[in-house]
Amino acid sequence: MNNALLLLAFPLTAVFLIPVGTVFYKGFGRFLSMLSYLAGIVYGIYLFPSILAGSKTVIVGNWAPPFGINLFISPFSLGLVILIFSAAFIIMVTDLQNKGKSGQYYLLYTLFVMASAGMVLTGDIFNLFVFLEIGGIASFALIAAGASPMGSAGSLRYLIQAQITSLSMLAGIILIYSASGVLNIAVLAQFKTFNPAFAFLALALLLFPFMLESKLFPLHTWVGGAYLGADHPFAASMSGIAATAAGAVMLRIVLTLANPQSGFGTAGKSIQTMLIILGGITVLIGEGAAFTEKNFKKTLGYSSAGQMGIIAVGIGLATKDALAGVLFLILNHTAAKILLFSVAGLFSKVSGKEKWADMKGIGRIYPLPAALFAAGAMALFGIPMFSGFWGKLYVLKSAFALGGLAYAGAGAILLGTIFEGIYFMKISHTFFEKSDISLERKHYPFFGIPALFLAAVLLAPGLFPSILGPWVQASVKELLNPISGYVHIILTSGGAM
Amino acid sequence: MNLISTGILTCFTAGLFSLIFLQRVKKLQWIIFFITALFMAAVAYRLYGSWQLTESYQTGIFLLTFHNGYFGWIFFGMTSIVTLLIALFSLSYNDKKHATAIAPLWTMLLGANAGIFFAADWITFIIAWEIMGWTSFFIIAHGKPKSFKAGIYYYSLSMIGAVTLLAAVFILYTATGTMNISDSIKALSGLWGNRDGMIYTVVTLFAVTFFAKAAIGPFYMWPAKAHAEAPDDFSSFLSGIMIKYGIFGLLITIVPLFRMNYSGPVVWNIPLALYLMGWIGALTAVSGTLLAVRENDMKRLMAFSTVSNIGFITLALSVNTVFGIVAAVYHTFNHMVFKGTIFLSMASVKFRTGERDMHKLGGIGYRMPIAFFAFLIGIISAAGIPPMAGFSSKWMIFQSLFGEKLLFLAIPAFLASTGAFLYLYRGLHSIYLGQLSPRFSSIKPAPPLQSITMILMMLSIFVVGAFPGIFLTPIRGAIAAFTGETISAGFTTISGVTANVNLFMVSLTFIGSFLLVLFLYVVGKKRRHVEPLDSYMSGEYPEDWNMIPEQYHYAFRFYEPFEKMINPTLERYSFENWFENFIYNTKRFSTSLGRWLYRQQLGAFIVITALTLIILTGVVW
Amino acid sequence: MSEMLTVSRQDIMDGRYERVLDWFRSRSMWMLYYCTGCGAIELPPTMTSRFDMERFGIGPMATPRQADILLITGYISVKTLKRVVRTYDQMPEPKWVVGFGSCPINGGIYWNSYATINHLEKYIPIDLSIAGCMPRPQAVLSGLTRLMEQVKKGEAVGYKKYKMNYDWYKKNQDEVLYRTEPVLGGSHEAE
Amino acid sequence: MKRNEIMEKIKAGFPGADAEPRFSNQIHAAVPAAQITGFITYLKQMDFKHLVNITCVDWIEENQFEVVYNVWSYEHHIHITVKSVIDRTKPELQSISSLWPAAQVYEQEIHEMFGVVFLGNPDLGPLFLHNWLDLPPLRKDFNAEEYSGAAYGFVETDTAEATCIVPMEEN
Amino acid sequence: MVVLTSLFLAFSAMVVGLLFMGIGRKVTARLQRRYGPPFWQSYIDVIKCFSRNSISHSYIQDLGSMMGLAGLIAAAMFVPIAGWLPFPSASPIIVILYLMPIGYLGMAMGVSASGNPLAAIGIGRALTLMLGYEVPYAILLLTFIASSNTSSLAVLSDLQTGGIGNWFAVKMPIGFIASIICLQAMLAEKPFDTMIAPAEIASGPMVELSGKFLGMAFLQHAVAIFIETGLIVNMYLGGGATVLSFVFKQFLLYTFAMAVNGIYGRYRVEQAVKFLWIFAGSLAVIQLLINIF
Repeated sequence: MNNALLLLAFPLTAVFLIPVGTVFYKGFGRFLSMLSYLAGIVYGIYLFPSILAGSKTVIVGNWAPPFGINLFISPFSLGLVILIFSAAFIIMVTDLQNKGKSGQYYLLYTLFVMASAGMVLTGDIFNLFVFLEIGGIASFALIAAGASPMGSAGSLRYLIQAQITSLSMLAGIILIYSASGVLNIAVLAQFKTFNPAFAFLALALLLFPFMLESKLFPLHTWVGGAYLGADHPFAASMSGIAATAAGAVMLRIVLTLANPQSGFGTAGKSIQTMLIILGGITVLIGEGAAFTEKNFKKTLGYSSAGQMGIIAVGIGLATKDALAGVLFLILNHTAAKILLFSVAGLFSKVSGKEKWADMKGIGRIYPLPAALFAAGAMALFGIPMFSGFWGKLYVLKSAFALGGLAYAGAGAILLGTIFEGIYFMKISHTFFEKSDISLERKHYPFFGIPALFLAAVLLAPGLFPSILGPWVQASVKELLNPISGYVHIILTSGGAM
Repeated sequence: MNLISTGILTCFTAGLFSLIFLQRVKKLQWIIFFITALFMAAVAYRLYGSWQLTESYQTGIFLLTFHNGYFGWIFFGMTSIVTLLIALFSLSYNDKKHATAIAPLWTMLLGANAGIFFAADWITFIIAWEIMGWTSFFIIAHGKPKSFKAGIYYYSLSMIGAVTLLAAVFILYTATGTMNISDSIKALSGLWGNRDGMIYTVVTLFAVTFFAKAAIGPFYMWPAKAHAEAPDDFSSFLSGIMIKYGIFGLLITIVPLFRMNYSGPVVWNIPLALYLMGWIGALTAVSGTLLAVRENDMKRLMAFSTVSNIGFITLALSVNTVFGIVAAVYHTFNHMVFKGTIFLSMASVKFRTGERDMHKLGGIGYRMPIAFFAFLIGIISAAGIPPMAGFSSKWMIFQSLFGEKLLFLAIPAFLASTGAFLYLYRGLHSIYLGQLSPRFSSIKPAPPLQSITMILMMLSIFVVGAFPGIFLTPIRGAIAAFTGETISAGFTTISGVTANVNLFMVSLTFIGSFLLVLFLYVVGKKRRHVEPLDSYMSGEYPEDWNMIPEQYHYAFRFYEPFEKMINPTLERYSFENWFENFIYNTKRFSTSLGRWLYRQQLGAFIVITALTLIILTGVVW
Repeated sequence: MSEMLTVSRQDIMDGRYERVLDWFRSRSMWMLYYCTGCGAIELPPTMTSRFDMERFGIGPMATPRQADILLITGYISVKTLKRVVRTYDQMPEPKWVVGFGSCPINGGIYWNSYATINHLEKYIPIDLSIAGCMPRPQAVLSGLTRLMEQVKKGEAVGYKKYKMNYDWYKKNQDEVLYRTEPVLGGSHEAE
Repeated sequence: MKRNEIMEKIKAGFPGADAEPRFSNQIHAAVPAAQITGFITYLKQMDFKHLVNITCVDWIEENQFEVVYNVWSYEHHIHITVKSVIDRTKPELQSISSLWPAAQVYEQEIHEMFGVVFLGNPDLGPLFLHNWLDLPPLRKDFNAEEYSGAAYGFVETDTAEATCIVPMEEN
Repeated sequence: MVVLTSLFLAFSAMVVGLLFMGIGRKVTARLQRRYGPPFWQSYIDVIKCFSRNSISHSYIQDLGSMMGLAGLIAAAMFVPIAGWLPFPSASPIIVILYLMPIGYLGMAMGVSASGNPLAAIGIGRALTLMLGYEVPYAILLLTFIASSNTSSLAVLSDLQTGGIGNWFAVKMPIGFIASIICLQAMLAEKPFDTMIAPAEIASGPMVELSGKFLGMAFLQHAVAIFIETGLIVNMYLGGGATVLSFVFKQFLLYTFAMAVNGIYGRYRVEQAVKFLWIFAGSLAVIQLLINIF
């Protein structure tokens, strides 16, 4: 049965129905998109126990791999898809307090979510490209839809860069196809006859758009403008959803496609080294730039870049511990960033200010959001009792164990952590400072409940890391054993649904 | 029964509970804090004796372990008692007018306190350490812009320390394969001679962590800022207890490392690295002293005094003998008590007057006798004058230096020790003696709870001064459990390398002399009491010149001639300026990063360049 | 001058044990010299090697708290009188005042000045006056030895007299220091 | 400038001022009271930067006060004595304390001792005298002897109770 | 018995100290070609002080004065007189050096409580000066630890028995000179009497002391003289075989100090500290280097 396709089918259906429904009821878009995410979550959780027992593949249109398109549902991908849907759902819930968004917005947003989920699930690089394009185009529109006039400018620049990188990915796909004749990841993972230089080139071109999405070093320049332009929910989505998807794809390409046994093996090693270096640099410049930034959204965007740098270092290290750390960090980063952006959105809304430095004393009027902000911030820079701590700890542990270049990566992470800790503490404290700010205190139930939930998500794995244990172990096992954990399952189609 | 984890969990639960639910009832928060402190003291009492108690929890790949060692326990027990006293004081201090919202965080901090001392593995230690870091940051900053500056300075150093700790721990783990604290240090010492470079890296990283926490060496500036700006009752905790975590860290890492299998270069019979540490400690002691002499803010003054004392403790640790370690731990405990007393006394004064600048105070001792005596006893102990407790530990530190013939290190130590008289007297005179300002002429004595706390602490200083065995016996036991060796000392006698002193005898002598003088005093003709303003001013009437007592109080720039002498040196070799430049440049760097590297116009250009580069790499390869 | 109470012989003899101490007091007299006028110039020779006051145990002291003798060396203006009174009040008992030169006795050459007082003993009790303008060091030493004898016998009782007649002294002091109406009438409106 | 030139300048500026040369380097100028501030300002502009002193003479027969200013120039090495006569019954004069801060104290003293009121002086309070209520003591109509007697008692040697020591013979 | 001997020692320290003070005044007088007071003048002065009424500004002043004298008397108990001590102790120099400050601290506290700024200035100078002489003195102490590994006065004086050749003054002349300079500062005699400076700050710490408080201050100074000279006699001059020779050596030291006092002017306090650190300090360091290598 191809019922796992439903994961993508729910949002897709919503996309098609929204234009129709909006004609009758203005809030239909919001309602339906949220319903589709919820359906995705519920269905994903329903599938999860069986997937944990063994990964499965879904063949689209009865064309078996390597020729047809297939989706790969493993603990890793399913877990991340659930994460993406939950993130989207929670962002929508926190956004409930803002009225007046058009049906198109929700259409685009759902498309974006669908594309992100698709990127995680797909087992075909061309299909990946298609999802990337869909997601990319939706993002441009969404950034441009943000209230700020900066939105369109940031969007345009993002569009140009993203298009160039998409084209490069297309070039990579063409190169690979010309050399191998297949586009299926599982097949390519066993393909052994590549020139190493060629393989490196193709891989690099493939990775390019995802490096852009995850704001790695040379491709980070769009962060400021795009985050400034986007409204808070979408900024949270870029940080939470798009980056998560990009991270997942990078993991897939670097570890599965370019596994040591394949023809990409040596190139894969170089790519890993590159990721460590670029990740390290990204941490430094991301956190470094956030250190004195006063604009709230920009600060969080830069911090996001820094976090993705750590994840990139983790991917580059590619050991068991590092990957466990990466998974922890992805979860932590998604949850924390959504939390932070929603607090930022709330505070911007009630105070009418864009800079956190202007929000002195707001935490004395809104103690819960400010406290949750502090909690999210501490989760981000890895204070114990939050999941980020374990993530960072795992990455650092393996970095120090590997030695060599990894020391540099670890050094960058540690240095970045210093910056991050300082500016996040600064912001958190600013909210609690004594000041003569006078605001009327309103209640935002649609903020409080999801935010508390997010805090719980941050706290629970931090206090009891073992609750994520099964998922993490299964995912790491899958990523580190690409042949048994991925290729065989797809090619034999043994686990097909 | 999982006593340790129960205690720690209680702290966090109580803290979170009062943080979330008791925001509006500050008084209740403080009562919960006090009860928690009481509970922790009870835990400490119950834990005594069960030295095999180990509690562990599996989390992911790491095992969190608490172990009730004699060595950790003695620190925990001591801090618990002092914390309990401070908590008692805080109960009274945080009335309607002075209450701060720090109680819940402080309650959590108590848990971190226990965690640090009972951690058996590095992950537990790091967790406790980080929690201690951020809770104390929020407490120090407590919502005031000025405090925030101090707090962020403190937290920056704290972050640096935390990060180097992480690095050190993981290098250590990679090299030894164990996360257990004592095992890993033991295993690391097995590598002396083979991987010296790695060991020195670990030592340096640990040193940065613990030096930053204990304000040793280049990190001497944060106590002045943080102690001064923190809530007054918390200052005594900060100075008495928190700063000792660094010392504890040094004790469990660097000190044992150099005592086992060391085969590197040696200076005056001690390892070169420790000798350097000794000089760092000595210079810290001197610079703390000299800076304290110049200070007019009473809390900053005592913060620098803390720096100076920590320098002494470092000095003793660097001697690398059991005697030195005992001396260091003993001085640590003494410092806990006397600095706690001093800060509580000053908190009491600030409670009544609201002033922190010493030249604006004066004569408070006539109105607040118990606070005055607490301060007096505290500074006598701090100056290392018999018959108070501070003398014996200072004496032991000197003896440990003499024992290893580290005579050149003793010279700055003597300088710092004598300099202590200067700034301590300055505090005594400027705050408590001299002319009483009319603004404070009707202030009331310290409230009963505060007085009781101060009296208890005073008594303990005095009693320990006469019977050093009260502290020394358990310390010797703990050190014996920790290093396997011990030193000889009686209950009233402390033995040194060059001479032994019977402190009970010293106390008795002093009391006897005092009685003799009291006899002389009674024999002498009767005294007449006059007002403080009725003093010799060349026959002038102060009221003719509209002189108020405040103007007649000599306190501002008290050691002007001496300051003139030392100022050029201090200003020239100031780490503070260096740090300020560093921070300034970091900020500039950060701003330019934001401005240039995130410049959007650059984006497409960079993308294309990167693409081209990658393609070129591929083609050339 | 109204009736003044004087210290009787009986009063002196009653302090029997004080007599023993009086010997010590007489052998160790520390002076505070209030150098109001020109007389101070005669003190250096009195102290230094020619006459050497210290052989009697008499020496200079810096503050009234430490001093036994208040030595008034010259004329006293009204302003100075105020300070002299305060200084005298600040000295602990027993204390003695020595008027030095003519001015404290009767105003000396300033007898008709509007600014200087004429009789110091109206304001504080003088135990001993050394006449002369200026008295020479020999006279000073002679006077001080005479004071030593008086102290030894317990006869130098100015401070007791001051205590007993405090109201009288206080009235005289206030009359000069805190005048409320013009002395000669016909006040002058300055402003 | 030579003395003659200064004289000429004074005559040119203030025809009412009666300037005469005296000794080798002095000028003696009598100025009407109304012009005193202007005249001294004029002198100061001519580099007479040093106010030596201000004093006052009580001409009781003429019923006049004569206020005397001495100024000196470091440039010309000339000393000018400026005199101004005011009525004794209503002694008022413009202050020059704005020209020299030091003049304030001189004027305060003259006010205390003679009762001359300097208009524009910020402080004419008591300076040297203690609680003075009588006539200003340096006026000619003030009887110091009578005052001394009344205030401090007449000199009668036999009222001194204290022992007087007759100087011993020199050894 | 111990109590009695201690009392005896306390009184004898005061008596000897006062005697030295009297003789010192005589010496100064003779240097200035005066006759000078009788040598028992100091006893008269002290008794007179106690016979006078006194003035106190607050209870702290009383307490401080008492603490001042008590601290020094307690310190005196640890100075061996010709090898004799009231009760057995090793008499370590550090204990004495740190017991004396309680006296000074008490004194300082007492005079501070009087509220007179001149007293505070004087104390400030005294403490600054203390910083000046304690450091060289401590280095001198280190020279003994370097050479004979003891800081006990009793042991040190034992080491010097058997003739002048064994005296440390002969063996370590440089250190001895430094100690003499320090002694001058410890006694607060010229050129290091800036803390008293009667004409400038009206005798500094003693400005408000009267009657018995002044008497106690005198006694304190007397005991201090006894201790400080006693320290040097034990450290450098062989300690003395009998009490008489011990006191005689003390007397010589004090007379020398008074002679210097008689002919010198006064340093400002920072000059004094610089002088002590540069001259006494470097001499002591030289001695330390000699002893170590």
